[in-house]
Amino acid sequence: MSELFEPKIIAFVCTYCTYAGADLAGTSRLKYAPNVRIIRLPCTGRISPMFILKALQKGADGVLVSGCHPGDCHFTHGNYHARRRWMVFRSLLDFMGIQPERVIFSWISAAEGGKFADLINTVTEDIRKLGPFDQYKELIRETEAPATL
Amino acid sequence: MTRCLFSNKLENCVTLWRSAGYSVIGPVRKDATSSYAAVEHAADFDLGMVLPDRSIKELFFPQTEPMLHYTIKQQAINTEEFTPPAGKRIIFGVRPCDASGLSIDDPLFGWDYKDEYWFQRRNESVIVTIACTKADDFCLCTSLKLAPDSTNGSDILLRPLENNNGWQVEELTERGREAFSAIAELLQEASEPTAPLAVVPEMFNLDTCVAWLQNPENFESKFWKDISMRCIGCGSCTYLCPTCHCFDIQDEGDTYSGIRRKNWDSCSFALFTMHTSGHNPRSTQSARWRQRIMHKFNYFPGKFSVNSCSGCGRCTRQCPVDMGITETLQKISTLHP
Amino acid sequence: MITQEKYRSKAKKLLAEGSVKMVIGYSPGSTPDRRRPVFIRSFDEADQLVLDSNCIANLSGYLVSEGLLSDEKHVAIFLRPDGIRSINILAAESQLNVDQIIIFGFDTNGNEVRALTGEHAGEFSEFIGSIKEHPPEKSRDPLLYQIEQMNPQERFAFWKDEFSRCIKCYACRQACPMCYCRRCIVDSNQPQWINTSSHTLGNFEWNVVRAFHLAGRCVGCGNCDRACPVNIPLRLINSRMAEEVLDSFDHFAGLNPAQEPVLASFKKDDSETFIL
Amino acid sequence: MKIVGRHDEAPGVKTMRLEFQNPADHEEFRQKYRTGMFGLYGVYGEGESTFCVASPETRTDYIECTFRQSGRVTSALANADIGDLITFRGPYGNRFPIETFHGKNLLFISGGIALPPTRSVIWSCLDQREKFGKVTIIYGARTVADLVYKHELDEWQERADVDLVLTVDPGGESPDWKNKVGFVPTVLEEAAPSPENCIAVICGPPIMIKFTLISLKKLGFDETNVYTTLENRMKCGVGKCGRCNVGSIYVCKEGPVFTAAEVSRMPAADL
Repeated sequence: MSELFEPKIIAFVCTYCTYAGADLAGTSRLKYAPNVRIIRLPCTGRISPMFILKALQKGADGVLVSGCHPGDCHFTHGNYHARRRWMVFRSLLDFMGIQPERVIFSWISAAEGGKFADLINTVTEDIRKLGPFDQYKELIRETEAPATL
Repeated sequence: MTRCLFSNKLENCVTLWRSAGYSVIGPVRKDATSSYAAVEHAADFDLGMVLPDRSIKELFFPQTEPMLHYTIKQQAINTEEFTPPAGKRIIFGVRPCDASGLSIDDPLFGWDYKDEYWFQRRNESVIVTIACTKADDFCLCTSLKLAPDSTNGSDILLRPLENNNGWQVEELTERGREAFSAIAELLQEASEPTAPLAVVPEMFNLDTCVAWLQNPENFESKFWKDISMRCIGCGSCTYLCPTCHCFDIQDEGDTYSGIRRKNWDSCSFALFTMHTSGHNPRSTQSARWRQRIMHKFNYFPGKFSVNSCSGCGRCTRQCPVDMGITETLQKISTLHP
Repeated sequence: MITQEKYRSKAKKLLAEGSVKMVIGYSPGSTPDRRRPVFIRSFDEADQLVLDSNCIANLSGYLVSEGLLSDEKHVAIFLRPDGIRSINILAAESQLNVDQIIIFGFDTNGNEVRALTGEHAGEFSEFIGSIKEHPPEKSRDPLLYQIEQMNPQERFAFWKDEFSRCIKCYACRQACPMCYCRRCIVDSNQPQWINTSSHTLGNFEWNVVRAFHLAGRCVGCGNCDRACPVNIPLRLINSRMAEEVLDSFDHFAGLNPAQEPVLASFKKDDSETFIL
Repeated sequence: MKIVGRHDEAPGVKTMRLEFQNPADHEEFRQKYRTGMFGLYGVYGEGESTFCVASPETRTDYIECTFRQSGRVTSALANADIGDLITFRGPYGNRFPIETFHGKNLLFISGGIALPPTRSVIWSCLDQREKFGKVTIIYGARTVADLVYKHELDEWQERADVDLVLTVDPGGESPDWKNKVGFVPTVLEEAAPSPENCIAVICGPPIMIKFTLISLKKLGFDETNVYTTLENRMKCGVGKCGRCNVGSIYVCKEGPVFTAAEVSRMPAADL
């Protein structure tokens, strides 16, 4: 039996809500899967689909995008714009054959440390079940450039 | 009586060549396009088409290829240069224009610094050309002083037989002779007549055009603006052209390891010549189209004594706005020199 | 023929009286069934104009060529309904001023060509609205259904195969009236978001990015699809995205010159079923 | 190559001193390098960038290069520290035929970030000062801050055997600016150096070269005594990739140094 597959997941989070939520999870000593690398951004509105593609290009097995609940955006409506963008981008990825389970979107507020820990655990388990993103990694191998995450 | 290769022996040829260590490549139609690609069986060849959509250039000068790999550890940089995979290959069913395209680019890749990638592949490839019996509205080899049975760049020329059941074999080079000695047992002496060659009308008088292009006064002619007004500046004419050879060098990787690649590039792109300062020597599409024409029919021959166009017509055939070398030179040939 | 004559004489009239500086239309191409874009600047050239069912290309991209409209003079242009939608989007994105554009609208049905009523972009809004409500039958590509039937792995394999032959000539981008950026994302290298090399990954990334940038903006004119020298079915991706914005946000690109771009606007009650 | 020194010249402009790591490469460079040649400086993962070797042919223990940080490669170079390794390919291209300048007066005209190639020639000549006649340097930049090699400018200003004229574009002067204000061609015409037995070397942005050539003509300079460098965008450096073409000339092979006579035969609009 081969070793348990440990997925590499990149999380793009907004600094005001989800990052603070992650902080809360940490200070509350909640345990969650160590597979996620968090990248903090000012707002979900700043999270360009380019980021998601770049994460995949560098060998991520899954990408998590998370920010403030609707109505809570520090910049009033950054997350509303992001929501539309994700809707379209998600269906584009789906149409291209990238399972929607690999690119996950969520709202997590600064108070939701527990939700953050749970979500990370669920997402990690889901992607573990899906297995490594071999089809994409095959493309990366062809380029002969390294995928270093 | 001449030596002939009959179509029904082609499968045996492919088998023999493959067992003699050649990989066999030929015109293949796959999905919605056609190109020169590796085959395992003669049945995979599509020898009926006028010309594959993609030119033979990519077998010698791929659209992207590694130049070197690098790894960086602390204070040491290690690089490993890429060498193209070695291996003899036979490219069967090449069109004379594509073969000529290769010989046109030889001096460019060979002057001063010798491009090993190009020449290694050239030396390991046997070009088996089939003379054309079919042409379409876009073919213009005759206008370039070439012909449907030109031998430039070919190692073997095959002339189709009248009954469309085989070809007369004309060995042109030692490399070709060697490749065909592997299938000597399959060749037969026969006296069947060859099929008439394709009729390719001459679209313009090349000498008139060249004279016009060489006149420095015409460099700033209004003609260039008018002709290129509808050019949208995509690179498809240059990318499908068997002789266009511009490239770009790009790094992919990070601070620890990665690869340096050589990619096709095109003089049609605005960024091709853009300086760091923002100054662009060829800042308009008309300047870029002028460069392409001038380069092919004035500058390149000035340097290497051969026009950088083999008359395949791909530039016009696939142009999204129906431009191309034919139209431009046709119009030039009607202007006063 | 009647439509062609009608527009020829209209072009002559407008050019002669100086109310437009140029007419962008079609002229005969290098083969009988090809048409090439032509720029008519004086009335005696107007007889070069042809109009028939072979006039397919969406010419609206020429309107945003550098400097063409900056003198505030008027330009007339032959446009199909999708071309009119394109200039509506360009106007909505502040790329041009529709008042400067005289539309020679036409549509084809088989070999038949008919003129569309109207001259300015705004006058076609109702007509375009009717296309939204009643899309022409059989307009959905059968391949779309096939792709939707596939599982993700098969879909990925399908696109990988298609994109593996992309040569990154950027004909899709250059032919597209919506791709007017002075510097395309793929030409920006600080940071280099997507690979410029034409290996399958680079091709995949390029096509995904372009499709995303066209989501909610593509009118399905097919310029990219026809321009692709290696015949990648780009229309499928773009029309899938158009369906997505229509289903999710009831957005039909290019309804009128004042329409808000779909990804630059939002509603508080947009669907978010996919968000955890 | 190892970076052994680096300092800021002007906003965004840096000079780096590089030393060879491999003695064989160094020897080859010593043999080949003549002033006017250029190299491709690179950082793996980012790419290569072309600029001249700013150090003179009389000082080949090291290479100095000066560049403006603007793109992907130059940013990576600018971020490199002393002790870091970068790559160098070259020297490529042709040279200024300095030995034919012996016994003649020299006029150097330069603008902005184009002083580095001129400086290579200037030092090559000043290091064997006795072989040349009068040396005049006219150097202009957009603003006082944009002048590069400020310490060397001071040195030249103090030398009795060098005539240095500094200028900045109108509006670019600082309150304590004591030198000239005006565009290089104008300042050149004011200075009116004699074309008699004089070689002129011009480096600058294309627009400056264009107008300076006109001014030189006015002053009576013969086109064959005027040298300039055309530094086009380059990638391969070996006459293949096609982007440095001006007419049938591959600037990377047959240039970058040309006489004004040669330049006048090139299709002007492509410069």
